[in-house]
Amino acid sequence: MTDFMLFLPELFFILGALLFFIFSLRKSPNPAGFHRWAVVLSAVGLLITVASSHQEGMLFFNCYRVDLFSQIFKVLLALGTVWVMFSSSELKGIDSRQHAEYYFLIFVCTLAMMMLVSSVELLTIYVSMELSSYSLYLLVPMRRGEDRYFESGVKYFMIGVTSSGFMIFGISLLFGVGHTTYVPQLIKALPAVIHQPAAIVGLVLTLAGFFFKLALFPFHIWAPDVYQGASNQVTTYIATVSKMAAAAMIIRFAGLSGGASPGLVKLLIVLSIASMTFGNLVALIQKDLKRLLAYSSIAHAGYILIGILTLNSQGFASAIYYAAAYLVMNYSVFMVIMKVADDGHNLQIKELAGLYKRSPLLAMTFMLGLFGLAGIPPTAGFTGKFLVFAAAVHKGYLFLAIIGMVNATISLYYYLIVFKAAYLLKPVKEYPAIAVDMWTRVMSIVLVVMTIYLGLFPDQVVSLTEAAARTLF
Amino acid sequence: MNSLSTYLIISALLFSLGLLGILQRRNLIGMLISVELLLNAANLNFMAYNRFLVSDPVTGQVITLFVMGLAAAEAAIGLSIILALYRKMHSINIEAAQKMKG
Amino acid sequence: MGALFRDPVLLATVLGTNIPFFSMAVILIFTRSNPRLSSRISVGSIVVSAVSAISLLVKLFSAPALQYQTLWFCSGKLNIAFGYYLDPLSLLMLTIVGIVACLVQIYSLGYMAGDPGYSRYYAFQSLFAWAMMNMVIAGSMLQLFIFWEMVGLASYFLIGFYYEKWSASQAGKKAFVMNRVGDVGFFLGLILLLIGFGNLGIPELNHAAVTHGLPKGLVTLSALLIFCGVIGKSAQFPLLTWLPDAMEGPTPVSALLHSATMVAAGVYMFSRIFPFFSASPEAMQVALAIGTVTMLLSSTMAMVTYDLKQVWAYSTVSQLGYMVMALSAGGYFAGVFHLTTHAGFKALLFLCSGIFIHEFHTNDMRIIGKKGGRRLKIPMVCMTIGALALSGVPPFSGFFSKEAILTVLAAQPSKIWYAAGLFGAVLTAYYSFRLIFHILFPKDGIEEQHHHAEHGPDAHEHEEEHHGFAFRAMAIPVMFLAGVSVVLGFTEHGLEHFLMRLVPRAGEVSAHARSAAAVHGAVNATAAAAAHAQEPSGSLLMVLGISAGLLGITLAWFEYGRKGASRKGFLSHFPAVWKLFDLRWFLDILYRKGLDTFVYAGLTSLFVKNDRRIIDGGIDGICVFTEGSGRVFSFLQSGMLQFNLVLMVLVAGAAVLYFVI
Amino acid sequence: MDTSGLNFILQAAFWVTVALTIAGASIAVFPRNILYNVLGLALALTGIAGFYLYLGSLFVAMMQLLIYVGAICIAIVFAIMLSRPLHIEVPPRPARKVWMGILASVVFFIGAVGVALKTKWQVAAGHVYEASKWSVQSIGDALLTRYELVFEVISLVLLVAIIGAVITAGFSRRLSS
Amino acid sequence: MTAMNMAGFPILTTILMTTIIGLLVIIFIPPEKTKLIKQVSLVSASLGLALCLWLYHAYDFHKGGLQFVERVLWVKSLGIYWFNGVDGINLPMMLLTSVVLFTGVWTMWELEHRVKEFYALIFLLVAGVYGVFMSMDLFWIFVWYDVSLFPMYPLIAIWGGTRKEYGAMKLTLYLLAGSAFILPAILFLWAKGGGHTFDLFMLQKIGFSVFDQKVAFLMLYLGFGILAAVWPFHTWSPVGHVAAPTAVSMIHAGVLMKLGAYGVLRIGMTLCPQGAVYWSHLMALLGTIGIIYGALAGLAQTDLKYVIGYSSVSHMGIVGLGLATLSVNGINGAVFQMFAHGIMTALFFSAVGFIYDRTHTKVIPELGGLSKTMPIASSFFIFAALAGIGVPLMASFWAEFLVLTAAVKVFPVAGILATSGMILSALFMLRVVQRTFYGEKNPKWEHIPDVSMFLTVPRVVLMSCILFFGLFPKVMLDVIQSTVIPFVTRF
Repeated sequence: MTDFMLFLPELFFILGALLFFIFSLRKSPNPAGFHRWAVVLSAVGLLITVASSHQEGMLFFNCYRVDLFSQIFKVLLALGTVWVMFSSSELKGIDSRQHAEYYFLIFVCTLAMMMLVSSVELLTIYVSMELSSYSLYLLVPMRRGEDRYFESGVKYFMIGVTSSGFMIFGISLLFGVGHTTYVPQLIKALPAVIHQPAAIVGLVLTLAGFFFKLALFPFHIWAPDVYQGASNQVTTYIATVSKMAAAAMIIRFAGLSGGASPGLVKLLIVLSIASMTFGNLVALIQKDLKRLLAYSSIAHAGYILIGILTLNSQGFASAIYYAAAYLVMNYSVFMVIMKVADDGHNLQIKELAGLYKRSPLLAMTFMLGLFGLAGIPPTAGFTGKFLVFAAAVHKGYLFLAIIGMVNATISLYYYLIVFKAAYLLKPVKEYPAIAVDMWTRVMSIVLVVMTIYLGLFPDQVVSLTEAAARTLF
Repeated sequence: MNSLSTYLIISALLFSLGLLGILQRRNLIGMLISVELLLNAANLNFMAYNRFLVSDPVTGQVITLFVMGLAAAEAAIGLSIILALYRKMHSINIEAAQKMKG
Repeated sequence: MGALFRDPVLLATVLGTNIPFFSMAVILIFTRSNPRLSSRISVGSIVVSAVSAISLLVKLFSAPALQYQTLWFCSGKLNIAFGYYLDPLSLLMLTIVGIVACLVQIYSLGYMAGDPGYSRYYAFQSLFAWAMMNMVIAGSMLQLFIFWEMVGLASYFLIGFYYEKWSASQAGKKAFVMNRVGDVGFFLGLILLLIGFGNLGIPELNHAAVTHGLPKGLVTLSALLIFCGVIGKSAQFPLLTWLPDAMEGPTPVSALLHSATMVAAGVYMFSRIFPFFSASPEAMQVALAIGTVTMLLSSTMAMVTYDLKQVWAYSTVSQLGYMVMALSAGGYFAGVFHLTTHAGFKALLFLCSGIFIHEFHTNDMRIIGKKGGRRLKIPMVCMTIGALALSGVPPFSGFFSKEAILTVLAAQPSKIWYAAGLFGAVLTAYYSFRLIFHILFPKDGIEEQHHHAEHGPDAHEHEEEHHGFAFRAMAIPVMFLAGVSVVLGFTEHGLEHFLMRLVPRAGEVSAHARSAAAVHGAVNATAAAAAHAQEPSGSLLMVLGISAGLLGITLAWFEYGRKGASRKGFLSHFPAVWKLFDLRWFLDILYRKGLDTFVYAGLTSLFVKNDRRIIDGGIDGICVFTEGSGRVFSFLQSGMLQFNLVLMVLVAGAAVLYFVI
Repeated sequence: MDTSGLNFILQAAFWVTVALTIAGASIAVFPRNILYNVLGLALALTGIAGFYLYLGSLFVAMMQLLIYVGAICIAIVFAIMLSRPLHIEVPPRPARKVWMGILASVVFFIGAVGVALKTKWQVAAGHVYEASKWSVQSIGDALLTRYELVFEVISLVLLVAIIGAVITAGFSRRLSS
Repeated sequence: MTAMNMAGFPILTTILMTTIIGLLVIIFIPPEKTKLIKQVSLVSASLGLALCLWLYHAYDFHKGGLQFVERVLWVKSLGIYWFNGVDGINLPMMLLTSVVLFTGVWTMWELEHRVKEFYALIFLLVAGVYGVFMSMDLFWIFVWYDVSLFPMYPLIAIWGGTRKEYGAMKLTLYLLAGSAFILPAILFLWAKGGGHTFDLFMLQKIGFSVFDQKVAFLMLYLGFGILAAVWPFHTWSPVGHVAAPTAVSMIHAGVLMKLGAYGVLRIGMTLCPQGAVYWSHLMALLGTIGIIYGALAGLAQTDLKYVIGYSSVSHMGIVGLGLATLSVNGINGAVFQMFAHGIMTALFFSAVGFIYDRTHTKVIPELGGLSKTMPIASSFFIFAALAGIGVPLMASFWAEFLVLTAAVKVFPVAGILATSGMILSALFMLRVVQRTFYGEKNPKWEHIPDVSMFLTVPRVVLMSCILFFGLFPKVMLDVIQSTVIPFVTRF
C-alpha cells in the first residue's frame, strides 16, 4: 500500500493519459471540454504530487527511488504541466480534431519525465527518456497550417534519435565498466574506474542524451527550429517542463563521476561556456520571439551546467534552484506569448509593440519574466544565477562566473530589445486589446509574485534544494 | 577471435557507419536505416559485455530486447513523420527541409 | 550667540560685514521687481557697514589686535577655524572698503538710474561689499581665500553686468578665469602651508615666519605660490590683461572693484602676511621684479589708448605695480599707504569719468572733449585733482604715498628699481595729463552746435536730468573723494603710527620692528639699507620725485595742452611701438592663441575625438563585434540538418578522443 | 582433435559473419538506392543476430531476426513504397558534406576503438560464463521483476508510437472521413 | 524622540519601504489619475526625506560606527543577512538620495506621458539606491545595485530625449557590464572568506591574502568604476544624460553615480585594504585624468547635458582621487564631494530640464540670452555652475579642498594637476553659462514663461542644501569622519 502511495503521482498521470486516450477515440471532438478536463486533471495531479513530495522509498526492485530530489522535480514537472494545460485554452496551433491526442501525449510525456527523475536504473532511465522523447517527437509536428514549420518535426526526430543512439551506446559502456545498471551501485563503482576511457566516455555519451534534452551546445541544434516550428503550447512545454527533467538527469549523472575526473569537469566547463556564448550571441540577431527564446534557452542550459559542473551538493542545489526559477520565468514569458498570439501564430518581436497598452498586467508579467531570464534582481532568475555562480566561485572557478556575467550582459541586450518592443514601440497597426480573463489575471499575479518571492526570499527553497541535492550522495 | 575487443571494434565500426549514414544520406529513410545501425551497435556492446564481463547474464539480454522494442517504436514514429513530410513537401530529401535557419 | 551680543566689537564686526549679504539675499529673492526699494536696502545696509567700520576704527584705534576665532570644522588632524582678525591693517582696509563702497553705491543711484538691471546691480554690489569686508577681516588665510574667491565672483557678475553685450560677458569670464589661474597658485600655496605647517591663521603664520618656525624652502615655495594669487587678483604681469577688459562693467563698478578695492585685495593680502613674505627674500625679489614690469608695461599701454576708462585701468595696474614694488622692497607702510591714497584718487578718477560717460555716452576722450566735457565743472575739477594726485604732485595725497614708495625703492641696493619707479612716475603724469588735456583742450574746439542739434528737442529734459537727483547723487561722492584726495596725504604720519604700532614687520625703522629685524637676517639687510638710505638723501629724492611728475605733465602739455599741439603724441612716430603698446604687448593675443591652439584645438579636440573615436568607437566596436559574431555563429545553425549534426558528432567524437588520449 | 576442426569452422563462420555484417552495413549506408539500403540493413541485422549466437544467446538472436529483420525492415519497405517513386535518379551528394561526414565518423570511430582497446576491462567478481546459468525463463523472471516497470512502460511506448504514427502520418479515421 | 527610544524600530527598512510602498500604491492607481499618482509620489518621497533627516539628526557621531543596525539571517546556507545600518559614510548618501528623490519627483510635476509607469520606475530605482546605501551585506548590496540600474533603461528609453533608445541601451549595458565584474568579485571574497557569510563586517574580520585582495579590489574598482564614470569608462555618462529625462538625470547623476564610488569605498576598501593600497596609484591616475579630461572634453560640447555629463566626469574624478589618497582628509573629501556633487548636479539637471521642457532644445548655440526671458531658471543653472566651479561657501568647495589637500600630500603631481583642473572647470562652466544665458535676447524664446513659483521649490531646496553645507561643513564632516578616522587606520 505504501508502494502504491509512493507511485501515486505517476499513477494519476497514467490515469489522465488513459482518459484522454479514451477521449481520442470519441467521434466528435470537444476542445473546450478537453481543456477543462486537462486543467482539472493536471491541477489535481499537481496537488497529489505536492502532497506526496515528502515521500521516500524504493520501488520496483530498487529501480525506482522516490526521494526529495525526485519529488521536487516531479512537483516542478507537474507545475509546468498545469501551466501548459492552463495556457492550452488558446490551442489554435493544433487541429482541434487532435486535441485529445495532444493532451494524451502531454500527460504521457509528463509521466515519462516523472519516471525519469525517479529512475535509478539505466534501462528504466533510457526507456522513460525515450517515452518522453517520442511524445515530444509526435507533439512537434502536430502544428497545423504553415508547412514551412513542418521540417522542424523531422529535424527534431533525427537529432533526437541520433542523440539517443549516443546515449544508449554510452549506457552500454557504463554497463561494461560498472557491470551493473543500478545507479546507486554505479556511484560506488565508477569513481574507482573513472580513469578508464570507457567509464568516462560512457558517462559523457550518456550525458549527451540529456544534453540534447536540455539543448546544450552542441546538442542544441534542434532547439531553434523546434521552438519556432512547434505550436506555442508545445514549445512552452518543451521549453519549461522537459528542461526540468533534463536538468535533473544531468545532475544525477554528473554526480556519477564522483568528482574524480578533472577531464569531465573541463569538458563540462567548455560546454557550458560554449553554450552560454553561442546561445547569447546568436539570440542577438533573432526576429522571431520563440526562436530567440530558443537561443536564450541554450544559454540558460549553460548556466545550469555551471552549477552542475561543480559536482558538489551546493552546486547541484543551485542548479535545482536555477531550474525551478527558469521554469517560472520562462513560463511567464511564454504565457504572455500564448495570450498575445491567441490565434496560435508565431509571434515576431515587433508584434509585441504596444503590449503595455493592450494589457498592462500581461506586459508586467512579460517584463518580469524577461528580466528574470536576464538575471536582474529582485527576480528569481537573479538569485538563481547568484547561487550558481556562488557555487562555481566557491569551487574556484572565478573565471566561469566572470564569463557567465559577461554573457548575462550580452543577453540583456536582446531581452531589452524584446522589452523595448513591448513597452516602448508604437504599434505599426492597431492591435485589439487582449482579452484577459480572470484566470489569466490570477495566473499573471501568481507568476509575478512567484518570480519576486523566489528572488527575494530564497531561503526556504534553497534549503529544500540543498536537502534534495544531499540525497544524491 | 571470440574476444571482447573484436566485438567492441565491430560495434564501433557499425556505430561509425551509422553516423556516417546519418551525416551524409539525404534520403530520410536512409537516415533512419543508419539510426538502426547505431542502436544495433549499442546492442552488440550490451551482449558482448553480458557475455564477457558481467556476472548476471540476463541483464544485457533484457536490455537488448528492450532496445529492439524501442527501435521498433522509433521506426514507426520516424516513418510516420517522414511520410507526413512527404505529404507536405512531396520529398523525403532532408535537403528539402532547410528553410528554418539562423 | 551670547558672546556675540555681549561684545559690541564683535557685534559691530559681524553685523557690519554681513549685513550686505542679507541685503543681497533680500533683493534677489524678494525685491527684484522693485528697483527703488532694492537700491534703498542696499545703500542702507552699506551705510550701516561703513558706519560700523568707521566706529570700529575709532574704537580700536589704539587697542591691540583683536582676534576672534571659532572652529569651523575639523577633518582628521586638520582644524579649520573661522575667525576675525582686527588689527590696524584690516581696520584701515575695512574703512576704505566701507567708505568707497558706500560712496559708489550712492553714486550709482544716479549713474544706474533707469537701468533694467537696477535691482540686480545692487544685489551684486551688496555681494561684493559683503565678500570684500569679510575678506579684509578674515582671521585665516583659508578664510581670506574663500572671500577672495567670492570677491572674484562678485567681480565676475559686475563686469558681466551688461550680459547681453557679448564683450561684457566675455570680459567677465576672462577676469574670472585669469584670476583662477592665480588663485590656483594661491590655493596650492595654502595647501602646502597646511601640509607643512598645519595652521593658516594669519597671526600664527606671520609669527612662525618671523621666528623661523617654518622651513626655508617651504616659505619660499609657498610664498611664491601665494604670490600667484596677488598676480591674478591685482592684475600683475603676466595676468594683467583682464583688468582693462573689466572696464566693460558699469563705471561705478570699475571705480569700486577694479581700482579702489578689489584689485587692491592682492596688495592687501601681500601686506597681510608681509612678515611671512619677508621671510623669503627670494620671493620678495621675484615680486619686486614682477611689480616693476607690471608698472612699466601698463604705463606704456595707458599712453596710447583713447578710452577714458582704459587709461585709468592701465593706470590702476601700474599703481598696483607700484604697491607691489613697495611691499616687496620692504616698504610695508609705503605700500599700504599708497593703497589707501590710490583708493581715494582712483575711485575719484573713475567716478568723474563715469559722469562724463554718463553724459556723453562715449568712452573716447577725444569725443568727450569735442562735445564739451570741460563744461561739466564739478567732474572736471575733481578729475584734475585726481590726476594731480595720481601724478604725484604735492600737496595731493598721491604725492606723499609715491614719495614713500620711491624712498623705499631708493634704499634698495640696486638702483635700477628706483630708476624704474621714477620713469614710471614720468609716464604716469604723462598719460594722466594727456587725458586731462584731451578733454580740456579738444583738438578742434567744442562742437556746440552739434551737441545741441542732437539733443535739441529734449535738451531741457536732459539738463533737468543731469542737474537733478541723479547728477547730485553722482556729484556728491565725487566731491567728497576729491576732498579726501586733497587731505589724505597729510595724515601720513598718523597712519604710519597707527599701522606700524603692532606689526611685527621687518620694514621701516620702528621700535616694534627691532625684534623682528634682529632675528631676521635676510630682511634685516633690506631694512637697514632702507633706514640708512632714507635719511641723507630725503630731500633729493623728493625733488626728483616731484620733477618726474612735473616732467610728465610738461610733456603732456607740450603735446596735447598748448595751442597748436599736434595732439598725436610722440609715440605716433613709432607705429610699431604704438601698436605694441596698443595691443598690450601682444599678451592678449598670446593668451588667445595659446588657448585656441593648445586647449581648444589641441587638448580639447583631441579628447573629444578620443571619446568619440577611440573610447566610444571601441565600445561600439565591441558591440558591433558581438553582434557580428552572433551573425557568424548563426551560420552554425544552418537549416541543413546534417551540417549541424556534423558539429554535434564532431564534438562528441572529439570529447571521446580527448578522454581516450 | 575434432574440436579443433569445429573450432576452425566456427572461427571461419565468425569471420564470414563479420564480413557479412560489415558489408551489409556498408550497403545500408553507401548506395543511393534506398532499396539496396534496406536489404543491406537486413543483411547486417542478420549478421548481428549471428554474433548474438556467438555470444551465447539464441533467444536474442531469434528476437533480432523477428523484430528487426522481420518487422522493422518490412515497415521501412512499406514506407519506401508509400513515399516516393523509386526510379527517380537522385543527384550525387555534395562532396563537402560527404567529407565532413567521413571526418566526423572517423574521429568517432578512432575514439570508440580507442575506448575498446585502451580500457582495461575488468571482469565482474561473480562472472563465470556458462550457458546453463541462464535460460529464457530467467529472462522472463527479470522482465517481471527488476524490469517490471520497463516492461509496463514499453507498452505505453508502443501505444504512443501507434497513436502517434496514426495521427502524424494522417491516417486518422477522423481525418480520412 | 531619541535614538534610544527607537532602538528596536527598523527605521532603515522603513525608509526603504516608503519607496516600495509608494511603488505598490502607484501600481494600483489607474493610470488616468495622474494627479493622484503625483501626489502619492510626493508624499512618499517627502516621507523618505523626513525619515532621512531624522536619521541624520539622530545619528550619534560622537559614538560613531554603525548605528540603527538591523540584522536578520536571510539565507542560511550561504550566510546572507538582511543587515542594514548607517555610519558616517552612508548616512550622507541616504540624505542625498532622499533630497534628490524629493526634488526629482517634484521637478517632474508637469509630466503627462505615462505618468504611472514613470513614477513607479523612479521609486523602484530609488528603492535600489536606498538599499545599496543601507545594506551591509554583499548580497543585498549587489541586489539593490542591480535593482537601481535596470529601471534606467525604460526611464530613458520611454521618457528620454535625444537618441533615447541608443542612449538607454548603451547606458544600461555599460553599467550592467560593470556588474559583471562586481558579482564575481563579491562571490570571490565570499568564497575566500570560507563561504559562509556575506556579512561585510564578518568578512572584514577575515584577513584575505594580499593577492586575493589585489584581484578582488581590481575587479570591484573596474565594476564600480564604470558607474562612477572613471576615465576611460566615462562615455556613457554624457550620452546617457543627454538622453535621459530630467528627474532621471537628476537621480542618475546625483545619486546613482555615487553608488559606484560608494561601492569601491564600502566593499573594495573595507574588505581589501591592501588591494586598495596596491591600486591606489592607478586610482589616483585615473581620477586625475578624469578631472582634467572631463573638463577639457566638456569645453567643446554644444549640448547642455553633454556639458553637465562631462562635468560629472570631472567631479567624480575628484572623488576618485580622494579615495585614492587613503587618508582621512581624502576620504572625507571624497564622501563630501559625493554628497555635494549629487546635490549640485541634481540642480544642474533640474535647471536644464526646465529649459529643455520649454524650449525643446539643449543645443547651446540655439539658446543664448536666456537670462532675459527666464531669469529664475537661468539663475538656478548659474548657481549650479558656480558650485561646479568650486566657488567657496558652497558644499563642493570644501570637498575639493579636502581632497586636494590630501592629494597634494600623498600624490603631489596628481594633486597639483588636479588643482589646476580648477582653472579648466571655471573656463568650461563659464563658457557654457555665457553662451547659454548671456548675450542678446533671443526672440525665439521671448514668450516663454519663467519657472513658476511651485516649480522653484525643489530647486530652491537644492540650492539651500548647497549653501547650508557650504557654510556649515561641520554638520556633515563630523558625521563622515566619525567613520572615516577608524576606517583609514587599516591602510
